[in-house]
Amino acid sequence: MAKRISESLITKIEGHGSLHVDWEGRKAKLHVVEGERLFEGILVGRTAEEVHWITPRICGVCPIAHNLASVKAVEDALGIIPNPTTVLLRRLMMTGQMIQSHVLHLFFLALPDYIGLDRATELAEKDPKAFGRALRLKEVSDEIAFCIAGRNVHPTTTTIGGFHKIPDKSSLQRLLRMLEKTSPDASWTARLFTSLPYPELDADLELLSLKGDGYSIYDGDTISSSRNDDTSVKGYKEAIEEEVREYSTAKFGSYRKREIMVGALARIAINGKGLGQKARKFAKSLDLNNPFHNNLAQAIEILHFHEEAIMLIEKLIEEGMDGTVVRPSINPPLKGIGAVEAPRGGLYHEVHLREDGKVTYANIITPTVQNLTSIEKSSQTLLDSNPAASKEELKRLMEMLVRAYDPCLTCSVH
Amino acid sequence: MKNLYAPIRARVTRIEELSENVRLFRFKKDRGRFAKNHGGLTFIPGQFVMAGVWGYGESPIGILSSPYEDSFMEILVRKVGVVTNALHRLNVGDEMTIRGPYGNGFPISSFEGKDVVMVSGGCGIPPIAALIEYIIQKRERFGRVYLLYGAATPEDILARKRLDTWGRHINILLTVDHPSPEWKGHVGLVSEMVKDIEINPLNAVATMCGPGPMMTALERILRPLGISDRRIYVSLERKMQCGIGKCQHCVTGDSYVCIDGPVYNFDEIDKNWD
Amino acid sequence: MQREAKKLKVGIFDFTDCEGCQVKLVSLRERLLALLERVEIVNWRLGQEKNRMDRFDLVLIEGCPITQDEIDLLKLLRERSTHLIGFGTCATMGGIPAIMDQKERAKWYNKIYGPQYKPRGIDSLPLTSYVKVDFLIHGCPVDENEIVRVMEELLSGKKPAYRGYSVCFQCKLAGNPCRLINGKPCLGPVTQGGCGAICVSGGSPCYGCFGIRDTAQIEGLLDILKGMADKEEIERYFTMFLRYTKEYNEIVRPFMERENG
Amino acid sequence: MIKNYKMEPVIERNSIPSLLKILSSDYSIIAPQERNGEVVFDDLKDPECLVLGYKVTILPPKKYLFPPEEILFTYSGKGVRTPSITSKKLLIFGLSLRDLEAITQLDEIMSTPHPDYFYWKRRSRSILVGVTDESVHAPPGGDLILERMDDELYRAIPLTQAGKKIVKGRFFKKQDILPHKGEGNQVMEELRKLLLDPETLAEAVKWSRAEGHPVWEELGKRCIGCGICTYVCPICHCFSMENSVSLDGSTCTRCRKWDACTLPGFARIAGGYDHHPSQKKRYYNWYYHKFVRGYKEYGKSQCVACGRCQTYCPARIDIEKELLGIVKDYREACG
Ligand SMILES: Cc1cc2nc3c(=O)[nH]c(=O)nc-3n(C[C@H](O)[C@H](O)[C@H](O)COP(=O)(O)OP(=O)(O)OC[C@H]3O[C@@H](n4cnc5c(N)ncnc54)[C@H](O)[C@@H]3O)c2cc1C
Ligand code: SF4
Ligand code: SF4
Ligand code: SF4
Repeated sequence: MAKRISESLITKIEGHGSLHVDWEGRKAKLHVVEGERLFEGILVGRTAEEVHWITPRICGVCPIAHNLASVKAVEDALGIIPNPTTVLLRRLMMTGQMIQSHVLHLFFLALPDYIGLDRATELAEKDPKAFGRALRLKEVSDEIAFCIAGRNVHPTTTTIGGFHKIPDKSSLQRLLRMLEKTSPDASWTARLFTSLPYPELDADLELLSLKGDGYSIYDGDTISSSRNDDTSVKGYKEAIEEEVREYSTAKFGSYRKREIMVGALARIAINGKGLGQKARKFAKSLDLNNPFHNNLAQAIEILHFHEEAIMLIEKLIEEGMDGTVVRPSINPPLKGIGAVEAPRGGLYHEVHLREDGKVTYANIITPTVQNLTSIEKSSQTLLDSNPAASKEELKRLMEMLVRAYDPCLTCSVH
Repeated sequence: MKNLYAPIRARVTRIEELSENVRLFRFKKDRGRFAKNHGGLTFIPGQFVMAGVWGYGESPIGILSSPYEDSFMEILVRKVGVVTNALHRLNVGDEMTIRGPYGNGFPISSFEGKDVVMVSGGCGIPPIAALIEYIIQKRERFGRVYLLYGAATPEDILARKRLDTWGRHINILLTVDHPSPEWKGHVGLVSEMVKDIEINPLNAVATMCGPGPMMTALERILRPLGISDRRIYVSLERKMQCGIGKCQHCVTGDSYVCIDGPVYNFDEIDKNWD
Repeated sequence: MQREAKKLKVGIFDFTDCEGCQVKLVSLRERLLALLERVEIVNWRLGQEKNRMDRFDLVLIEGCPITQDEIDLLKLLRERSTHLIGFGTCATMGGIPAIMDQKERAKWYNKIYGPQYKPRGIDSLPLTSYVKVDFLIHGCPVDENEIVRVMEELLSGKKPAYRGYSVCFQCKLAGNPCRLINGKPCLGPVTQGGCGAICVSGGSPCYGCFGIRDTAQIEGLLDILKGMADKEEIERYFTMFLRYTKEYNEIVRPFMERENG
Repeated sequence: MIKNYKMEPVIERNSIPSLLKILSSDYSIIAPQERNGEVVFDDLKDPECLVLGYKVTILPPKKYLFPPEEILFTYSGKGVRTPSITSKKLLIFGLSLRDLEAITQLDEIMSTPHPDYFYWKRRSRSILVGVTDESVHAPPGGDLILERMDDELYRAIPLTQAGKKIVKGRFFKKQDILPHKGEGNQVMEELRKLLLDPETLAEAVKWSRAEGHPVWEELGKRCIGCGICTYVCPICHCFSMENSVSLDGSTCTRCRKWDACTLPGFARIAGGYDHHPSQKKRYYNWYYHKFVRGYKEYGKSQCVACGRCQTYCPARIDIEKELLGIVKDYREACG
């Protein structure tokens, strides 16, 4: 009979789930017990303008990603091509989103495992300087979100075709000064996470990420696999399948029927050439078959997006900003797909609209759904490759492994 | 110019628990005595202080102690909200805050030479108590003086000891709604005691304080005595934030309860639209 | 000044929701550390490994109790806590999940998960549908300054107070053009202030996530909204966050029915 | 015919930004500017952004003298501390004549019955410069008024020493000017006329209530009690106190915050009894204060017909129209 390794929910991950291991048969299963909110149903009947208001509430850790995926889907449906300022500002929002989410995961959820603490706030006493750096990074990423998106959680300024309100030059300059101050903290983070003792694991990963020009997280149009098996975003629904399992309220995703891992590690594997100068140096130490290295990949991304934010702001200031909101085109297709790389990987929103702008259909595939299958598989590999380890030790390792994927179960059950 | 919103520090020197929700606090100034600004009095009976606790705010509270006393003041506080709860958590020796005294108080000099009827119930005792202390000091200048005091039960009668002392100088008529087995006094409404009062209505003043709808009480208790509305004084209760006539919370029609009141004669109250 | 000598025992729990309010808690940063000097967090699944379930002086609950497990845990927490506080609009009013009512659920389970699926979720209702709640910190998400204000009040032994003013106060301070005057719906006038009018300042409408304020003049607002929006749109505004409020059921719905009839 | 020429100090429109730039070394300059399509008073970082000839700003300049929120004192174990107000002196530029008049009224209100420490700390460190298209007959207050003569030229009317000092600066020259006939700003002209007879206004408002005039029932229904009219009014000045103990328990603060008498809790006392239990009562109280008590206390209505409460009321209540109606009915009824 299956016996739970953790009596209770896995701590320090977003959302509710537990690992169930059948010790005799040596099989691992991930039970997701998050309640269903049925967002795809909630959206039907709402207006196009309400979609990107509602979907960020799928996840408070990556609301900007959901917000922009929705905006993009609706714009696609309405035949809108936003202006260059809008795109730069949205990319800037996304850098804030990435740093926000990664800082939360790395310092508050993951790090305690590696330095023998129960909770991140203990670090405040043990190493106030280090903790101060983490807080500063949190602050600067929150500030990017406040400044561009209107709020650090759940944006208020974005709209279909552009922004309700764009920041003025002086607030961008303020952001720039803040980012210049936190640059050393971002580098320090990459160094710190390079030095951590990650457990060895060869999980033979297939990595999947959106791909476009450079290190694209906002406008990649190809779903690209490390096994050289690419799909256009348009075909996301055929390529990424979702399977319902009786023990989980989250569906389990796969790519062309194979387990894949998405997220920071995958992005670096696929888009690594586009990393910023400083970040690139750290990428060499990544083991692309070890899911534990997703932590390090996130740390490298903090540094990368830090550099990118500075670049984007300089560009915005230099080129000047155009706040026009682009109107829908005549005879739009009324069906659209919006894909972005959320902190945890590819996020797909699809929306169908009626003539009057009401939603008739919505489909959302989140990164964690895609990762769940891989989490189970890697857990299995961990079990299989450590026959001698005690249950206690295995339990600890498996929880660390789950955390390394940075699963967002709230996202996965939307 | 002074920051009139900053209170002074005072120290609690005595606390008496009068009932479950009512406590008497005696406090003194952190330094020095209370100034005798009002012709030898530290305040005019009927005036109030803004009493408070740092960080919790302040509330208008009538002064109970004798206006001749300058080393301490006493207030009676019923626990109803933020500030009054905070006051109730204080212990002897703790610090509290004081501003004031504020308000007009009773027109005490016009009371001289007259009979005085004071009606009070429950928590309405503080301003009346100060008035009684004042009258007792100059007892010979007043005619007949009555205190009609009604409470729900004998336990609800506040300041019993004080009542005994006062009883040596003025007439006190007590009544309760719900007597205990030991209670030997009057049972029933305050209005039923009016028949025991002997005054000259043409040369008398009355003061009223306490719970219940003012008008009905007035109709039942004082109208039968025949005292003119202009010589019936009532202390009004209104929300207050500043206590010095700026914040606008306590206004009633044309007047500010914190400076023009809290004591009004009934004629004035009648004219006010709310 | 009064100060509790012993640290308050606090539990932070999350039911079904987006966890954005807990993210806001972390966004307090230095102020979170200051708070931790005064309280002991004995249970916080998102924040720590070691968690206890004995007794709580204070429990903050984020999210909507959608599953039976959550409803049971809620009842248990009520028994074990002195103060139980709803944290965020999902907990206080049902929030975004409450857009979908129980009837609709069956249909969507079928569409999204297929006919074989055995749902866990029962209904998305606010905490108050199941237990007595001592205070509601509204907001989707909650606001950092409001968290601090309520914590300050609790730590100093006050009963936390709701804001008596409307969103319009901070909306005017922010210098926003008024949506209603420009013919765009807004629930700001009937909504409790304290959020900084952050949505209107960003250009979005206010859907009232901070809860309906005390004695709000809802009919007056409905009269204004009638002039700029049809019934369906008004309905959509009020059901974004407020479907399970007393005011929605007792004032808005009857008003709309009257308008129809 | 003898023309009435007069040598007076003038300044050109084009020189105003430079004047402000120079003054900014001594003062923090506050001036009307555009934000999101509305004109608001704000720190003037770039003098070129100055907006003149605007109709009305959302918040009146009172926010600089009587801020929406301000700390009255803090207390730590060591003692009480009143915050010191010693920032750079303020120069509020571009005030309309009506806003100047409102500040003159606030000056009086904030002196009675005692001077308000915080208001006066700020007020005595500020200089008020009005700019107007109307012709100035009796200056309503302020230190200096610039009256527009034509598109290019403003006549300077210094009213105080501080105003005179500014006019001595190099951007002003003396010139013969024709007395100009101002256009008036056309905001609430009818209410303006009513305000000339505050006694009748007071009587009419009082009468309307006593006679159960239907206007109060109607306004009580329409008013949504959002409080906006009082926040945007340049004379409204109700406030409440907020007390807090800091998170770490070390400091207590009392803060005063704008309140609005049209909000429900305004006259509610502990235990829940409400002295203004309906929106009708609360709304009437607002008029009562402005037109009845205001007149009784200061001999004038607490309104300068700036038009804000009408412009920014989401329920579109128009104080001018309502008062005209009340006064008309009063005159008909009471001859
Ligand atoms: C002139 C006068 C004399 C009074 N004398 C006494 C007395 O001797 N003993 C006594 O127990 N009570 C007295 N009261 C009533 C007392 O002021 C209120 O019970 C008290 O303010 C409630 O404050 P709270 O903070 O506990 O309540 P909350 O409901 O938390 O009120 C918050 C604040 O609102 C204001 N407020 C609320 N209720 C009242 C009220 N009824 N009157 C004025 N302001 C209010 C106060 O500023 C108070 O601090 C008197 C009131 C007035 C006006
Ligand atoms: S936009 Fe909304 S919140 Fe702002 S003033 Fe208008 S009604 Fe109030
Ligand atoms: S503006 Fe409205 S919806 Fe936005 S945070 Fe405030 S109350 Fe909530
Ligand atoms: S018009 Fe309205 S806002 Fe302006 S002064 Fe008069 S009452 Fe105040």
